[in-house]
Amino acid sequence: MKHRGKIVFLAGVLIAMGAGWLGFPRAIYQSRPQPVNFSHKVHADKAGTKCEDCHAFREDGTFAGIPSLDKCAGCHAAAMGATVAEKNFIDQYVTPQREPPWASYARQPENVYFSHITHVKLAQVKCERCHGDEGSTDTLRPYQQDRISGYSRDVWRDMKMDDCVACHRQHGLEHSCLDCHK
Amino acid sequence: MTSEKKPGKTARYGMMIDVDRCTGCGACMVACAVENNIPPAHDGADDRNGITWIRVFQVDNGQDYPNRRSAFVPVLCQQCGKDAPCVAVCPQQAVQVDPATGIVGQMPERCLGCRYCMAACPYHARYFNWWDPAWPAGMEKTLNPDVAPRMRGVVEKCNFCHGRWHAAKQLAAADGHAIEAVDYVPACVEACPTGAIRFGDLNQPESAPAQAAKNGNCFRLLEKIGTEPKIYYRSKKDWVRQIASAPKPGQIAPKLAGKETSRG
Amino acid sequence: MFPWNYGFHWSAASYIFLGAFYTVLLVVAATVISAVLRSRRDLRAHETEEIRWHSDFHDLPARDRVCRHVLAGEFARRECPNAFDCRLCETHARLIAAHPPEQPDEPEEEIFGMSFPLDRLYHRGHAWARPEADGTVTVGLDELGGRLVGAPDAVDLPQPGAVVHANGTAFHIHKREADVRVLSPVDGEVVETGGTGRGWYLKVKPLNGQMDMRHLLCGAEIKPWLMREMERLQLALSAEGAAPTLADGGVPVADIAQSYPEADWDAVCGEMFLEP
Amino acid sequence: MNSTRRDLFKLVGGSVVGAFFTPAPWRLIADSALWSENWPGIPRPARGEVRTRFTNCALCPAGCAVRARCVGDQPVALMGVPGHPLSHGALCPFGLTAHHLPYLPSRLKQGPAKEAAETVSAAISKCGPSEQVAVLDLRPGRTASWTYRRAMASVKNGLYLAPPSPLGGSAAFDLQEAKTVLSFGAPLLDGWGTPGNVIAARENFRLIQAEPLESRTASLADLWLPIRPGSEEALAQAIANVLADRRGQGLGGAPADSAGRGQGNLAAVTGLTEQQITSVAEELAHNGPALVLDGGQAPAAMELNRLLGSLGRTIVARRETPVPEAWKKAAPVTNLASVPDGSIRVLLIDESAVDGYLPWGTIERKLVRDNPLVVTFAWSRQGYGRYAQYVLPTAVYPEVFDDIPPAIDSVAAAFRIAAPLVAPPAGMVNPSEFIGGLAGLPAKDALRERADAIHKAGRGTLFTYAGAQSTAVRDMNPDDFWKALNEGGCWLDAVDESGASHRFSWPANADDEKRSSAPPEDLPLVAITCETRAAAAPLSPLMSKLYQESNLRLAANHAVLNPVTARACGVAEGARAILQTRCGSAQIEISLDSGVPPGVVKVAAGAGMIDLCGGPGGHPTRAKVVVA
Amino acid sequence: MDKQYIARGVKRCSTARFLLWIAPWLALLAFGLYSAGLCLVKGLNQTNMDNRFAFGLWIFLDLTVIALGAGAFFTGFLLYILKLKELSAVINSAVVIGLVCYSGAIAVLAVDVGQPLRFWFTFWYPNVHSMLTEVTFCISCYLTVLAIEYLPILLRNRKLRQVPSFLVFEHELHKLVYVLAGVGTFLSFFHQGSLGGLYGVLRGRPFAFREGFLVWPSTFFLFIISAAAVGPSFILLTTWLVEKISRKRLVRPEVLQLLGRISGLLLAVYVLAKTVDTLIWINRTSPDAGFPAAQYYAWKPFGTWILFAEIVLFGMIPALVMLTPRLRRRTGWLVSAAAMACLGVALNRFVLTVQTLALPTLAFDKFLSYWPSWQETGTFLAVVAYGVLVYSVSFRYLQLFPEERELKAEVQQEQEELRVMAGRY
Repeated sequence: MKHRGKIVFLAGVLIAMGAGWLGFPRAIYQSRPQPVNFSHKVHADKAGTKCEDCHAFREDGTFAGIPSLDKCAGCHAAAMGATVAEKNFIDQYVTPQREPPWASYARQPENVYFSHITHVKLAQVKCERCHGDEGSTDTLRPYQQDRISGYSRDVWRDMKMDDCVACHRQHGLEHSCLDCHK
Repeated sequence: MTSEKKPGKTARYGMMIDVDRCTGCGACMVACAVENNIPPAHDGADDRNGITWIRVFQVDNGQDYPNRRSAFVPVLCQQCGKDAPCVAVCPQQAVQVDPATGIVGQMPERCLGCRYCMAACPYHARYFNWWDPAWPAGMEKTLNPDVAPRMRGVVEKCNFCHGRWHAAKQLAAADGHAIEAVDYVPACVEACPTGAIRFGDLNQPESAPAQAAKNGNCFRLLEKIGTEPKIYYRSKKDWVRQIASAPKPGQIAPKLAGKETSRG
Repeated sequence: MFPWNYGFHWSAASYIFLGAFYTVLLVVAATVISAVLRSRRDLRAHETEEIRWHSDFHDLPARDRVCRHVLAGEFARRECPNAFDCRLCETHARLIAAHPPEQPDEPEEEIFGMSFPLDRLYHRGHAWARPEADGTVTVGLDELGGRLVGAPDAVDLPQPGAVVHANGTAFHIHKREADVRVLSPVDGEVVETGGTGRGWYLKVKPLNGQMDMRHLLCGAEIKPWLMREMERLQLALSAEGAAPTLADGGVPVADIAQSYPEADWDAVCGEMFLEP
Repeated sequence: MNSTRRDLFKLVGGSVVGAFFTPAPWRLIADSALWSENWPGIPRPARGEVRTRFTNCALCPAGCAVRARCVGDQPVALMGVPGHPLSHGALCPFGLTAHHLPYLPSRLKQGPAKEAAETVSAAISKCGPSEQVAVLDLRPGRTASWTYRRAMASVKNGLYLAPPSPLGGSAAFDLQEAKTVLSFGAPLLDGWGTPGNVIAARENFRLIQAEPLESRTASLADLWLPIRPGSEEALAQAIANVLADRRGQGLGGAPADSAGRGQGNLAAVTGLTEQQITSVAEELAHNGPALVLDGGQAPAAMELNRLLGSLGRTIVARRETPVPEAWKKAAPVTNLASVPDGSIRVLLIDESAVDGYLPWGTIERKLVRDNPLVVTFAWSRQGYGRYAQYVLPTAVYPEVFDDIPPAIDSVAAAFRIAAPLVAPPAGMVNPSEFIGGLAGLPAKDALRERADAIHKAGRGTLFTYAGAQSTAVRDMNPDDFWKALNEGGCWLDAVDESGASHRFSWPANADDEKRSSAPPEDLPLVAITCETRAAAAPLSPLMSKLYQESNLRLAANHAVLNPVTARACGVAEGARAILQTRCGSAQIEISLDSGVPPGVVKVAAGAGMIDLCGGPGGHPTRAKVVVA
Repeated sequence: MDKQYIARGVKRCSTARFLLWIAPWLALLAFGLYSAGLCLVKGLNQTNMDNRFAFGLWIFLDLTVIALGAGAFFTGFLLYILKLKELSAVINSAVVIGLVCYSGAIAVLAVDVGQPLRFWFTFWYPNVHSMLTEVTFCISCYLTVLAIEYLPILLRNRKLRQVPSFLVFEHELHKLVYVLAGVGTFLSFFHQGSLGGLYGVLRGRPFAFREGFLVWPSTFFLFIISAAAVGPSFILLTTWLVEKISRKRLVRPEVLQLLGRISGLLLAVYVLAKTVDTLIWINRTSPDAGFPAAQYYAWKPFGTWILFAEIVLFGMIPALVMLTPRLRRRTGWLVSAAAMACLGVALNRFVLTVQTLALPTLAFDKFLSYWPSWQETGTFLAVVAYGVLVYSVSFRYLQLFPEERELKAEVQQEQEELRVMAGRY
């Protein structure tokens, strides 16, 4: 058996590869489900709402992000449809006046000063440009968080600094770190 | 390092500090700390390892009582306009000049904490986080959302209240205005009760610093080093204007010499 | 570090700086890799033993590296350039051609009361080689070597079929704290193994027909060589704090190891068997 | 085919090599660096809607207008209100950081309110005929003060005590009018009156500061007279003499110098030359209208104002802020000094709003010998809580709902409310409710009553910050008026046209230690307190920037000596030493400064230090420094 | 019993004695690791450094240690590039010293930075204009090179070379070691230089600021020369020390003298260059920045004496001693001259680091003093202990001085002859 050494070595390589490519990406993220099985699709189609209707700007220009409970309660004080999700939502949150513990997929790190209004109003950037088709999904993916850095997976995937920089470069708006960092 | 592309409308923010008006109350120092989420002193911290982006020094004419005359000089990052000593030395580009504003920026999240920039800065305007930032229970609610708290082991310094600049830009965007060179004032300027600190764009000839640059009573610290600071000081008193130049061992005020704190 | 890193700029500075950096990395990596490849090649070519002997030879004290012709008195001083492999040595060839070593008349040399039969050739590592009628070569320890190790605690011999190389390891001998390898006088394939009792250790079949033995000592060369060996032994023993008894022509006892219990036997054997 | 150690090595080696071709190691390195960005313990500031709210600072009687930047409902920054008629947009460091006060670690969280109430009423009922029940109000003139007075009027042997105030509250200094200001150690540029107002007026007057130390005010004054400690009286006298001579007449009503010293001696006492004194006097006389301010040391300084004819010009009468008729039946304001010693059985101290601490010694003397009952309402134990049986926690600004009396330099009467920016925690005690309760006063919203009374009077205007505009009160209805006040509005009285009354009540001197010309051997030094603001107000942790992380202000329990003096006392830079006075001793840390006059100990005021060395503007106290 | 690990024919003390020798160093190492751990876990507040004394004991000693460790690259350069064969007697020892110094320095730096987890930022986002970037790259590359250079020495261990593949690899690598020596020279050259540049470029610190050539201030070159000068001195010193401690002859005196001569020569060059540089600085550079040079030395205790000590006392004098053949032949003179040279360079590094930071730059600054905390000192002592341990172990089990066996034999021979003679008469 003259290639034994080589085979053992290769076995080691394969084991490591398997662990690194298949096991690790799962292990590094801890995922937790969203509190409510919310369907952007339904709201977009049935209620015919646009993103800004719920994800609104405040008058001081800051972005409200995920709407607070009273916004939802505005329509869902009583069940409008017959879905279980809605019923649970009303029972668990609306009635007891409890804010759902939403997890924001796109929450940037603390040291980033991202102004939605500058991008949306001024630069006319479409929501989809960064958030993808989140607005047309029928169900909320579980929120995945990097165990070590604590950042959301989405930020890692397609909202990295390099992605911001790429776009800013395109438009000749890349001056310095201070543009976006606080 | 900054990008080669220059923005459409650039500013060169600077300050004019009237030493004769400064009462040394310290409003600027606390306002700065409030604005920029600078933690309170860790016990054991002192004037040599505390964090004060702007610090008011009491200077005097070196005479004894009753001829002693004192003045108060707020010293913050001088925002050097020409080869700033701290920019070139940073090994990992954590320090950079923003061409749009002329502000010398410090990136805590990029900083390695080697403190080379602190050794390089002749104005001692850079501060190191020797301790983990800590606020009394509940007080973290009063932190400013426009500024990220820094972590232990990194260098930080005045950046002309960049959080306010961001906020001003966002507000301008909300009103649909252009967001380059928005007008805003840093916290110390707004807080100074006597209006001794005035902020402006050196590119605009009517701004206070631009005026100061032409005024005979105005001076900048260590001009001969050639770093072109953007902070101008003004005083009618000759002995106060002396602080612009290098220290003179003979004239070192007994108090300052006396205040020398030996460590360890 | 790479063009796609944020903050990278194509500037003269980065060309020079990173250029130098990557060159250095490249050179260092290349050096290490080539060293690895060369050593793989050597291992493949079974040059281990040769390399070992060369580095051993290089480590020998200068006075142990002298040419055999210095021993014969043909040179005042000369250091062997071929690591005792005279087969490659023109000087040796020339000298041999000039005046071949004359054979003393009596068949056996008696030196310091040790017998050195002349029917065999001697290696400077105290192994002898005796060509047999059947074309094989018998390898054994000469008398001095034998007395050094006396009755060895253990001997590990190569398996029949193994190949030994001239100046390569023939077999290992353990004695007290000493663990020495005996250099093989000849190249060849081991066909049979002997032992201390049988007076020889290996029978070796030449790899290619006949056996070249020019590098081995024979005839008149033996005496001066042995005299020198005795000096060395004396030095080695004195160095190891043993009272040297040989200076005044004393005959070494059958088992020297036993008679110098306080000597660092490992060092002594290493010295005598040319293993620094 | 058995596996050897060699195989194991190969396997490990292989996996190591393999690992480098997976994202794992690189990602771990990157993540660990990112982890250092949100290191455990680094707080994440809450985000939310940014609002602006207005209120008035209740830390000192200046009552500066405050513009609060709130995220959601939480104030994250306080700033002044530009264009405000009183505070002119200025805010001092204490005011700037006041939104931290609710979170002070040293803050008092709860206290035995019920138990205290019972004990007090029991003690009151047990009071003997000569024994008195007193409320010590450290900030008189508030609505709460009226409640106390009403309560004390109805309580047996009730007494309402207030610390001596320079003008007895019925008049004000008008800096705008003054051309020349002579200040006897008044910290004019370091928190005196309404800082914004002083700064606004500063352009127009020439400032002469007579003070032993080069205080902040002295260093920015046009002229600093470095007088000997405690020689204010003499200087005032000398100046008065010069003024009198210029009129070619005797000193008239001016109190004759008890020591009957001539001008030369007076000059010698002050350490100035006669020329200096004369020139100052000349300046006061010529460059009028003049104003003489008094740090509290020299009643004679007030006499100078009379001689200079400042009364009615730079010192003007101020009308009382209207109060409901029903309140008029109230106990009079009694000066603590005029209370007979050993007569107070029950003392209730309102520390929730402090203008300046009185040395405990001066209060203690008035208490009955056998176990008097002292209850104090405070945010921490650091004040009189150290001596009281009960310390009841009060809300601290910006939680309090209280009004601020007009400052000493506000010419017109004013009414502004410190509207709470954050809700006080549970368990806080409201002093006026507590004391009102003792007297069985109807628990009504006194502030609202007062506001209505003001509105009924119909005088003056209301300044609202949001639009920075003034509206005449008579054009508003009571509810809008009240609402505006609660949003930080400020009512300003119309200036009084009817000629001002010139009778002022000089503060009687509540200090027994009269200037002894010859220093006693045992106490060779003079202790002068500075940084008195720090003693009065609770300090935000961020004040460490001024007191600890820089040498800008002198931290509590620090003292500065002239190197010569230090050598005499045998102490060195940074040394720990003991400061001794008649009232006790405390440990101090020494630093040296040749700018401090020899023979003087400059100490930072703190509640404890004030007990030791007398309050701000108290007479310089004899002291000595010994090595710890 | 570890006899079979020790090379044949050389004497080493018994295992017990060896353990006895390393025990205290191990203890010191443990203590040092503890203090370093404190600095890493609790943060740099454990040190007495502060915003004004941003650099302290660590940086000063790092610079010194690196300068002393320069012997490794310079000896390698002389031996493999300039072919000074005699130096092969000390090259192994030099490599070990270099390895110890560099690895130790890096270890301390890792504690010194506030965010060690971000060390790789310097490689990933390098600012190529910063001297510190140059330092980081050079130091890490050169450490790698040293490690590789150490391999052959390690693999020549008697036990390890039993393994054929080790034996062969050592053999082949040793044949290529001159390449590494060349690379090492290049790296170390720039490393020493950029360490000097580190301070020379600080235009904000006119006391340290120097003009220079292209991007490199004069200190860049001064550091290179001084390091090259003191490197051999340090090797001389250590070799002498090891000989004293182990009571053996390890190298021939000629080798030490050669080292001394080289050291002296370069030291002389350094002193000359340093003098010229100082003159230019006093008369032009510093005054141009508004700082009359004289006033630096008015801040006690840093008087002009420090300048004198640096250039004359610990520069010129040892240079002359080592250049005078008669004195050089006297071991006492040679060794003390080498020691003085080392001290001189240490002093130079001290002045550049500590004095630079102590001196005020603003009119209202104070002159500051600084004293390291026990954690700082401990952390550094760990490096010293680590160095001694690595060297002791290497000395015991590896052949740091190839001539040792030969010298031993010679000694015997002499004794033998003496004995024989004695026997004759």
